Amino acid sequence: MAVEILYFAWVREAIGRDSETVEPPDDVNTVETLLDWLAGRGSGYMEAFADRSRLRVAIDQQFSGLDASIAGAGEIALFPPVTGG
Amino acid sequence: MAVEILYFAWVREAIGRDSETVEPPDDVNTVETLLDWLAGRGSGYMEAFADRSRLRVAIDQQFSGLDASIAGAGEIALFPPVTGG
Amino acid sequence: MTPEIRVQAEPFDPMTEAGRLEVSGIGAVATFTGIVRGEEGLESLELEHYDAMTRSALERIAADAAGRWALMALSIVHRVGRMVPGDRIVFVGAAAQHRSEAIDAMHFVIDWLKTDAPFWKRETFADGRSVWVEARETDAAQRARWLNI
Amino acid sequence: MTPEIRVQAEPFDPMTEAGRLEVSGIGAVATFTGIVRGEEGLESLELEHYDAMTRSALERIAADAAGRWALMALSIVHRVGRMVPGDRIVFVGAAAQHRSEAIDAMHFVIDWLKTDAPFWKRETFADGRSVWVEARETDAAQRARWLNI
Repeated sequence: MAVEILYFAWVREAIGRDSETVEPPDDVNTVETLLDWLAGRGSGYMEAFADRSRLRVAIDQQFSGLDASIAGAGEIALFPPVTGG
Repeated sequence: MAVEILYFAWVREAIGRDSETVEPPDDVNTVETLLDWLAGRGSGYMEAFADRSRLRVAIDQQFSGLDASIAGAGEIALFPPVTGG
Repeated sequence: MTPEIRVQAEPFDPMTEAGRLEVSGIGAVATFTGIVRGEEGLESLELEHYDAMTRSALERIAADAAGRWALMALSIVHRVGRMVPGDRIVFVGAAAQHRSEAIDAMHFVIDWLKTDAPFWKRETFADGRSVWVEARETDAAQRARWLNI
Repeated sequence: MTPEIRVQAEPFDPMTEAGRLEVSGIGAVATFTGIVRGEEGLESLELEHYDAMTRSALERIAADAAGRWALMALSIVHRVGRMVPGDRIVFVGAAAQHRSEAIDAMHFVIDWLKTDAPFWKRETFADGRSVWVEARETDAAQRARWLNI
């Protein structure tokens, strides 16, 4: 099923794009497995996802854990810890 | 020794004046004994000093306890708990 | 850092006061404005103070705050005299590099001003009653919170 | 009470924002303004955000605050895009009947905004360096303080 992936801040810069639509296979069903699968796309992805303790995720605009299911997700955003305010 | 006494808020209203200069005898040497001595001046004083838990004092513009010495004081202010802000 | 401290009969403008706090190098400004509430038919409020002592009491609170937090600007403005509902009574503003310093200093100053500065309020109501406001125990409790920090 | 929530590229004026908070019946207004510091030769700051999510994240923080304290007005204004030292980044203001409600709500909102809203800062320095700001552990600690209150 197609899902929109968004990248922000240095995740975006490492990957070189701010969004893409992907169709992960059925066994890619959590954020963790999605990261593994995306990392196969190139060195920018590997670099961005190397230290997962520095990655945060929002599924359909809700902060989630990296172990969260992505079943039924329409939009998944990957980014560093936030630094606003 | 002459000392200036100031009254504020309902203490001032009960006593009917905002200040007076008095010369207490030597054995009037704390705020407590000053209150006893002033109370002899009339019913307004007695009313104002009836409930001492509701009285506060400043000696020479410093908040003090009712048990404080008044030796050497130039200005003693008597008033209710403050309610600014 | 010299605190701006004023006690005045004239109205003040919190916007102007807040503008004064934006000095060079700060990262955070926190302000508090107290306003006369029109509850229970309040018509007016008379604010009495101990003129010879008020300023030194406020300076002491400001110095305590400056000793606790690294402040780059601090203002305390307090009105006295007659006010009506909607009027601003008090403004406290603090500026610092970091937010917790500015917010805590502002909070400390308004908490201590409530208990440690010689002001008294008399309220006059639409039905003619006129009463001196009683001090609230919660104010003493809020002051005390800062003693253990 | 409908919170005023805005995310904008244009500068904002904290004085105007504070004025909006002075609605009828309040006794207390507390405000926070965050300002770009020019430390270590900072030349500019670029604030990126997750447009589709930012507003809902701020609305959620505002709703949490309104659930905890009896607020009569609440504003959150956050700038995005390029800023320079001295520019205002963020404004949080709360109005309530009593001071502790207004101050605590303002403090809560800015603490949670730091950790729960999708903004990222990139700093560019006079020597040409340009780095993404790292999240601070103290921000997580300050957020956590509110969980037990």
